[in-house]
Amino acid sequence: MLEETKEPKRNFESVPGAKAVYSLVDYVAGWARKYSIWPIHLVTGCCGPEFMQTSGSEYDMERLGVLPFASVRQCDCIMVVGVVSRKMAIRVKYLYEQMGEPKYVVAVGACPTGKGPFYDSYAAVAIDEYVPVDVYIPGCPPRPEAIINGMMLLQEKIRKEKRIGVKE
Amino acid sequence: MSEESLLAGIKEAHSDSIESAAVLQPRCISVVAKMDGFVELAESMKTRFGFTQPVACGGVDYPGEQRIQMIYYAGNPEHKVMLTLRVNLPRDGPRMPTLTGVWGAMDFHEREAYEMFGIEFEGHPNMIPFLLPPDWRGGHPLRKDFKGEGVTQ
Amino acid sequence: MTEPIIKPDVMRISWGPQHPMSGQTRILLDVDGEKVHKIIADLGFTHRGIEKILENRSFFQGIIPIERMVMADTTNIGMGYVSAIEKALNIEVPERAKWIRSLMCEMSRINSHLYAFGLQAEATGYFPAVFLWTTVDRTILLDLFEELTGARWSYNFILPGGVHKDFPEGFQAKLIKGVEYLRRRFEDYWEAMVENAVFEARCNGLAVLKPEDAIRLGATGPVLRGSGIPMDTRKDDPYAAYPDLDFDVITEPACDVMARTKVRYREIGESLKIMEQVANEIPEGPISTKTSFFVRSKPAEVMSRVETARGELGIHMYTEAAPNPYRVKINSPTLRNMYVFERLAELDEILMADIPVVINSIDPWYLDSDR
Amino acid sequence: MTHLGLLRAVAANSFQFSRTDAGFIAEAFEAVVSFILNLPWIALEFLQVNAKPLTQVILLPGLAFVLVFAIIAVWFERKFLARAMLRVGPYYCGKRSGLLQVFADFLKLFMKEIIVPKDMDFMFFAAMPVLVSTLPAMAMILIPFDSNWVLWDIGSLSLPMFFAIAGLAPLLPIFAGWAANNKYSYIGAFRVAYMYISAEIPLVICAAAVAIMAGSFDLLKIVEAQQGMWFAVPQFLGFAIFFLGVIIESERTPFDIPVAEVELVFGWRTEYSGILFGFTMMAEYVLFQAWTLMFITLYLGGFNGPVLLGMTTASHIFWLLAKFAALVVLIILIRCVFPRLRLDQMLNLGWRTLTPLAVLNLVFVLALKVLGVY
Repeated sequence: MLEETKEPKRNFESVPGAKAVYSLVDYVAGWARKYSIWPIHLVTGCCGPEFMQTSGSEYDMERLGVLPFASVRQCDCIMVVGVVSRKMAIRVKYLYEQMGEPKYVVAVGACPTGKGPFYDSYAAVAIDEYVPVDVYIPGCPPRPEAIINGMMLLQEKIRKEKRIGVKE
Repeated sequence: MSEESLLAGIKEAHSDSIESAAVLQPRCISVVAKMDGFVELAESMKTRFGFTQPVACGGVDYPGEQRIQMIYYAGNPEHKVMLTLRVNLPRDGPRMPTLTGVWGAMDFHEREAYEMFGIEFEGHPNMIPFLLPPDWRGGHPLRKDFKGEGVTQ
Repeated sequence: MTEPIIKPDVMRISWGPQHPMSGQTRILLDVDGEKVHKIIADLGFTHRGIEKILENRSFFQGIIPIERMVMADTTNIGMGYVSAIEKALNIEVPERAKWIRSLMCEMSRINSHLYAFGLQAEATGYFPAVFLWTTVDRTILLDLFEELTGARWSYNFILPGGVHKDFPEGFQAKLIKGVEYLRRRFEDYWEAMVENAVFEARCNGLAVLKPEDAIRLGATGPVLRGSGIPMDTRKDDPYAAYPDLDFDVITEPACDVMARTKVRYREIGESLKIMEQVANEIPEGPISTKTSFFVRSKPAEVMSRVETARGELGIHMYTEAAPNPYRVKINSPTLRNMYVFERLAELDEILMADIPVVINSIDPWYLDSDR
Repeated sequence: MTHLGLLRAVAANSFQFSRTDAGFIAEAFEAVVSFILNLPWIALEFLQVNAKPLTQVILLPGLAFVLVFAIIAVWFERKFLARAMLRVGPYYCGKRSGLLQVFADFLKLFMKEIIVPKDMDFMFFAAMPVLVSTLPAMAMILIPFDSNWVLWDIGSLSLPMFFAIAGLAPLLPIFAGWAANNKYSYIGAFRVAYMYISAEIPLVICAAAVAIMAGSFDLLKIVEAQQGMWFAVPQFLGFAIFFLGVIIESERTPFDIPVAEVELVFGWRTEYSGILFGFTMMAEYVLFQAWTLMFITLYLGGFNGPVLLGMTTASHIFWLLAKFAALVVLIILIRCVFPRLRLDQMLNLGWRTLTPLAVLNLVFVLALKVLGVY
């Protein structure tokens, strides 16, 4: 059985003003991490072109500080774009394990969420069987507005975290 | 009609190694071959009748008739005619000689047919898993009796 | 799983499936310093079993998964499947529907070639300008598509018997405006990319595929035409309204990466020409013959070939007395071109730095090759 | 007793602490008290003596210059490239300007996990990004910003010293690529080795030509020699070669072969995570800064320019920074319009084109010198 994780004691909470300092630090940390989500270059399936349009000129995800990166070591977020086969799902899991904490997963499209139009396929899987997913974005493919909305939901989620990397 | 004349030529030259031959539709001919001398027939198709451009190959499963039909697709760049060269294999343990010696590009497609139908190609140079995961244990997906999902470890 | 390394002093590098330029495939490269000795393609990372899925769906339902084979080029793929169904069920298509289909196929082709063009620019390290310009220019086409069909990428618009809807009000004028805008933009592309000195230095004389090798290895589409062989299914086995339309088959004699890029570039020009012709000369009439959603077929065997942006797509369909096809064999163009790519290291000297350029010159779409 | 006296007393008696020496203890106590009481005066004295070097270390060629340049350059590059791509670039971070984007990225990198893969030489691995971003900054202290604003004035050794320090910089990526134990890093490291050697030799020959023309290895004298005419005019060839060399040395786009994203993921930087990666990104800009300043000093008249408002030093610094800003914009613009060269093409350029041309330039300068034009 898993032990219940306890909040570590904060020793200086009785000191006057400590709460204000804590909340300021939390605010700055949340702000910095919110505006600096680096997803990895990984297109698993067919929502790729729409993802390209979203990071392209008309919708421009870099406005939100979302900057796709090449190597998984520097990234914060996997955007699972499109259908995931069994062969790919293992790779997604590897990548998730190679990524530094704190890390997030966004499932873009109907296929990684729940197989979508390939519901009766023998090879497609839903990605949440392999890695924990933070945000699901529906659609086949989702419109760029939907993808940006999903990223903003992830930003809110990151900002509201009590401590770095500890999800609610 | 170039496909008619091509077909007539093929029939005349290989009457003993062909079961039947027909024009499927305009610019597409169908030749059903016997298992004996299949490689020689394919070689002759390539060198003599100009089907130099390999396209693909794949199978069709007929569980009722207990056979799998293996189909090779090749194109004739001169007459713009597509050849479907077929051969019938038994459904239990289908084996046939590889055609990678004739059309090298059939490499990928034969590997796929091996996974999807379980057809063994004798003499194939590089028979490694192609589309399915290397630890696939679920059977051959394109056979008609394949049900459900494959099991992977 | 894969063959052992034979030569000494050779390092095997796994390139993909997570790599900035690899897409959804894995390529094993045997490199000695910068020189690539051998390329081994490991496909199947997006295998969904579309051929099996199609056996379990009705004819109309099958259009949805098969259009997901190539997202940037959905109409051409859907066109192949639908024309196979029409041949199997003996459905006549009205003339106006044929013209609308041709229009959509060409718009889809431009869409896809823009994608290839942008990735080619990115592969040479020319990330900033051209790659993102293509996304801007694609919005013109996507807006036109959205107005016509209601969707941005996958339309399910070409249905057995015709097309779903007629042109909306004032669509032709918008079409001509879009064509004029794109013409102007493509002059910019030519200056910024094809005539760029560094781009020329990177692409000229790289990965030469001689015509006889192109035929022998089964290349198709722009790869084949980039080797100087004028084969195009739109001319060889015409479908839709292509017999009535005036366009040329583009070939380039140079056989290298630059030739393939130029073929795509000039094919976009031909597609724009076709779009203009359709906007001006489309005949009046009905847009579809009524076909029941639950149509059943008779036993038949048909073969339909269409020219997609990546090359010739063949759909070999067996039907029996049932609402769904018995077997659909999809001969996908990318799989044929991937074999060419695997052999290119033997035909010409390729360096490690050229791998992304060469692989994007065949314009691979792994969802297409894996099915 | 001054603080120096205290130190002397402590040093003299530190070995004899076991002995109870009441006199010593009283003396030491007195010294400590007087030191604490005099601390403000000591600090003031220190500042009075070292005011200029301190300002220089903290402000101009030093810390603030490096950091502020990195922040502004990253922001400007992202915004500028975004314009070239018909995009907006960073926008919401920092009141719709994107200015705070760099802060957000760096703060986040500080909070990320640093991953240590197995079988890796960690100390070596972790030291390299820090060194690679500080070494070029060290080279920058030799650049004269005005005739009396040189942090480390070593006279006629300054030009060779710059090349000695900046020439060390390429060694570090090689070590880093080896320590990371990754194939991509390894290839990237070897590309660094090939590329820098082929670029450094023409650069040194060009610098030698400049030194001959100025008649001194002293950077200050080189700048003074350009008061009438910038060396870019008589030595146009050298100017062009050095400009290419600056782009090569700072790994900017047509020559960013070692970190080619589409081929090698990130080259020698692939395995770095968290703030270590932040340092490697910083290194790119510091290197860029050092070589661009050197380029201006050698060819574009250094700090020379018309004196504004009667403030000689301030206007000299202004002119140097203005030239620097213009060059930075130019080099970032180049990133928008050129793809990347291949390694063999780059080596051909370095060995077969730039080196012979640099020698030609040297011969030309010698001829000018012999004919007495200069």
